[in-house]
Amino acid sequence: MKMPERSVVERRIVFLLLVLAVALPILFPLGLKTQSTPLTEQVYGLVESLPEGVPVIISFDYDPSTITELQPMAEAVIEHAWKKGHKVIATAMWPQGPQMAEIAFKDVQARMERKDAAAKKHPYGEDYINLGYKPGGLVTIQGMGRSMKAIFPTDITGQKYDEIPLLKPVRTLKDIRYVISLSAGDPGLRDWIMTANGKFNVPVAGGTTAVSAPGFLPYVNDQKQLYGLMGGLKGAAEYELLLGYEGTASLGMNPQSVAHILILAFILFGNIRAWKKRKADRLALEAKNG
Amino acid sequence: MADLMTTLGIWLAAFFTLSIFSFLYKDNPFYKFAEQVFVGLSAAYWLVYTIYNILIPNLFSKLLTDFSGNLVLLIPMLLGIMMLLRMFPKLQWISRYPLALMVGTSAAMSMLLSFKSDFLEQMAATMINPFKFTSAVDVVGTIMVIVGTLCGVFFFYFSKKQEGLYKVPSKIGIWFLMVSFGASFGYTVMARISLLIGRLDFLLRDWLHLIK
Amino acid sequence: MKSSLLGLLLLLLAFGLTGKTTEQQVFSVQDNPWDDGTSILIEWDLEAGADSLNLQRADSLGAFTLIFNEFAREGRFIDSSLSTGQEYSYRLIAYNQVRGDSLIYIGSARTKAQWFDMNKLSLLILLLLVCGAILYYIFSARRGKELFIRRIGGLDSMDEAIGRATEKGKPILFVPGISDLGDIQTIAALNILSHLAYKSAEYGTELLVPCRFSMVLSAARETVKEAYLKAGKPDAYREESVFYVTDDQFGFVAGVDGIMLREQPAANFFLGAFWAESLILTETGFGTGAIQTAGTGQPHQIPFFVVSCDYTLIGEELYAASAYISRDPQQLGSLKGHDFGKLLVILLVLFGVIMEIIGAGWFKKFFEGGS
Amino acid sequence: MKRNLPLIVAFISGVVILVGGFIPRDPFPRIESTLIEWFMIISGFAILLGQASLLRMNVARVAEKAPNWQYYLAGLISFGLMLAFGLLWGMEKTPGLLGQGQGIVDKLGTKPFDYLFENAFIPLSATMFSLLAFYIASAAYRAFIIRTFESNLLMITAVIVMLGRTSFAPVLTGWIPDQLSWLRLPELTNFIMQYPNTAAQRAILISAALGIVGASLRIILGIERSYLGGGK
Repeated sequence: MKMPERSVVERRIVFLLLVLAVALPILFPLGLKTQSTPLTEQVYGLVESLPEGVPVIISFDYDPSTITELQPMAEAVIEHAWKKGHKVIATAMWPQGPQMAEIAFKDVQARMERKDAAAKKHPYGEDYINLGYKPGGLVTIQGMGRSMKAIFPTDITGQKYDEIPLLKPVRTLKDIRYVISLSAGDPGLRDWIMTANGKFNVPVAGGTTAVSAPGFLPYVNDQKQLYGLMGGLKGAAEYELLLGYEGTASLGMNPQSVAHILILAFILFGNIRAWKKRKADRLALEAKNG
Repeated sequence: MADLMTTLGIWLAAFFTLSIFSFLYKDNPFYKFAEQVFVGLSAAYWLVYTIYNILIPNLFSKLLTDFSGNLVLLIPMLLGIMMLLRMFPKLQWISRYPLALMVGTSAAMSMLLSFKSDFLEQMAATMINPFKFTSAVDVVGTIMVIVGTLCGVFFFYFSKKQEGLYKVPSKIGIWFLMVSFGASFGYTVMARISLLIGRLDFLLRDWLHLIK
Repeated sequence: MKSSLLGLLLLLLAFGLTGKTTEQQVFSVQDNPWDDGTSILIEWDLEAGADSLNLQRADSLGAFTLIFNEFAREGRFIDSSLSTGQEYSYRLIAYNQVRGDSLIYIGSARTKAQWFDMNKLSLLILLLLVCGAILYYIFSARRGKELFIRRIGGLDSMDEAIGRATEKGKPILFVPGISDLGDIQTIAALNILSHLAYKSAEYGTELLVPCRFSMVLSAARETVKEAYLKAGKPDAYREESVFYVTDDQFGFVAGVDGIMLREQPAANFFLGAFWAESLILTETGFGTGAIQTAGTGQPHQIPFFVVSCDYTLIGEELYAASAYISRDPQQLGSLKGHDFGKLLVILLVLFGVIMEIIGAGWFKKFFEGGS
Repeated sequence: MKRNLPLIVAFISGVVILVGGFIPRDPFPRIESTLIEWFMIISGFAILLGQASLLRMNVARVAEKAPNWQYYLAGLISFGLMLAFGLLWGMEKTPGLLGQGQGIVDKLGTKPFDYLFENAFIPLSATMFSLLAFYIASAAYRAFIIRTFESNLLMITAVIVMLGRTSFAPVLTGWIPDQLSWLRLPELTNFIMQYPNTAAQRAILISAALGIVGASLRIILGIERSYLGGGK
């Protein structure tokens, strides 16, 4: 019974070190700067390339468990789209999405006003609309390609689709100029790639948690199945960098970097220990076998 | 009043955060309580959103405002109710009809869509002339994409014994897979750490006000 | 298999040779091809110096209204959501600031619905081939034809692990994933369990199978019982060795961790669907010094299994091992059908790369489909 | 009959969608739209079903005074509260049965549903998943051991990527001359992600797509019927 107890103590020390590695850089930022990568630049480029007034979809396909990674992306993309004068339509494949969208819209407006008291107001219904949550993933997106109104008879306030001026030029998904899905899993970005891009040729870009990011890279290809990808907190920090402000993601990169080093150190120690143990075992075996 | 409630809200959030973290020490009543509260809130959340974002706009309000024009919607409503009968073991067989409709529809759609974007388009995306690039890095990289994809697919080919010459592409395939799993590993570590950053940031900033 | 692929390539070659070339026009208005008849395709290639444009459509009274004004010297616009079978007129006004004048182009077209989407020809051909192959193999297997698939390396190392457990006189632990019975990964895991149970009955090694769902529990009990019967040791089967822990994800993990620490199994098998809990399980197992074998179709969990287990079945290998053991015609036939698809990919990509190198771009285009 | 009729339903709906995938003209788009609308509504009911089953199980646990029933009771109470708040006053911009509840919003700062969402749901959900950071740290120390050439390859890549995605990376390898710039950590990470990683992930995608085609085909043709439940 001695073995597990020692390991429990070891475990708690590891936990404590991790808390310190994350908490200290939050309290005392190192002022580290991040560097942008081509994948994030492509997303930025897509938003940047379109003129004022075009309707676009930002889809909130995540829940609060991944807000640290995806909420800063949502805020950055909304700010960029608003600055370009795009009409933002929020949709959600996850039920928690509409709520995350509302929080993001509110925070972006507040931040823009904090920076510049005379910043433009972005009224609901004129500059953005929230169409709420629909289940069904790719089936539902395919429905949007036939008729947006059939899928979203009303927005979240209960206003009829036809009565919303912003949605006048949008009859089907094909009238949307780009879709950016912020996606924590299934349903999410993959469904948008397959349906919005694969079936209806609408440009799709995305932001995902770092966990799923490597799996989306095959879609970034000559056919532009995917226009760039923001992966995890780093991706969000890069987008903030491109927009020229330091948000929660950029600040988060400080503890992130320190914690990575700590994990690498853990792996190193673990391997040294295992190597020593193996050596000792071999010696003991040799001694035994004489 | 509203300010007081905001402060109270932050303390509530901090309480739940710490209750969950307490599991790291060991399983305890705080964790069990927080866990079940989460289950309850989550279930209610799903219900409220299903009612307000799906059933009302897409079904009930259409039926209420224009019943005769939306008569056809009675069919999915009936199918939906049949679905609910799954709760009663004796009537479970009735739910097979709506289930079959859903499964048939989504199977056909995902078959067409994933075959196009994950098979056909991926195939086309691998048909690249590596020598059209000017930089050596791109040429080497593109060759790696072609070789890696083909060998990776061959690794999952089960109709041939992997002996002799056939062992080579399979080995290369597994190396590529391992590199990719390494990347995935690194990214996952990153994601998990990020989640912790968010929570500690909340505790240190919003709750304890240690940072401005 | 090979000759049919060769035939396909020839067919594609024939397509490429008949591919039509379109001549350049300054402004063209035509029915958007291969659609449901609700859109018109407008293309233009303006002279150098043009710097803004204005595309307009005539309404029923003949009055033109703006529909598009994003400048591109060479561009296209698809006007969608129109009525089928109607004539529509368009006007493109291109301004040239330097010269201070503007040119007006006019064109019209009638919308038309088509019976087949030619852009999807490659999709249809390949889909029919793959589906045909799958069905062919499933029905061959059902008729009792012997289908060859190779033995997965993991199976040998599993047998070895059981041997080690027997030597040490310690039990083996098998976790059939944390998904319910509806998941094919769970089914595959149970097939492999039947093999392991057979071996453990033979060697007389104790087997522990914790389950997360009651459906999985009853299926697992059935599997193990049958395997013991097949090994000729029905009396050695104990129902308590296959048991329910809890539905709760992390609660289940905590339960299994406890078992590992108490019973100290010499070999652990984690096969089936696993999520974030994968590394908690393998970490504890590693701590107890067990030989660990894992396998899952969950791509995000494979890296953790690879670094903390002695052997890992990667993705489809799990299903292949299951098909190899069970010889179930459905599984076997599907797997062979998928193999046909893989061979197809390998050959087409090789050919495609060569075609790209010699500059025959139509081959790749054919698979991309138009848009 | 009870078993075969649903299989026919699945077959017909599947075949209509498949054929409609290639024939762009009427009536296929219309049938497809109708099926999709129905699909969404039935999904709504399916969600109700899922939550109701969960609830029923927890009610039974409390009624039977099963071990830990107090916690399940707490869960049920929070369920009841959240549900009542949502139904009565709605959430965010959505009105409930009693409208927008302006009086309560003035007192609380937000709607009661949103208050619970922000101060209970978000911290619970986010913290639950942040526990994984600790598990990964402890596994890194105790179980991520290099054994074979393959796991070596995996670990080396992981180390490069983990370093390459930190903000230290540009500083660490900034000294590498420009001709060899691809050896710098951020560039090397990008290279790994863009080429070898893409290749392997593409191989996985292709194999998985074949798997989906096989499974869907078997479902539509009624060869695979386990989804209907109740064994073979």
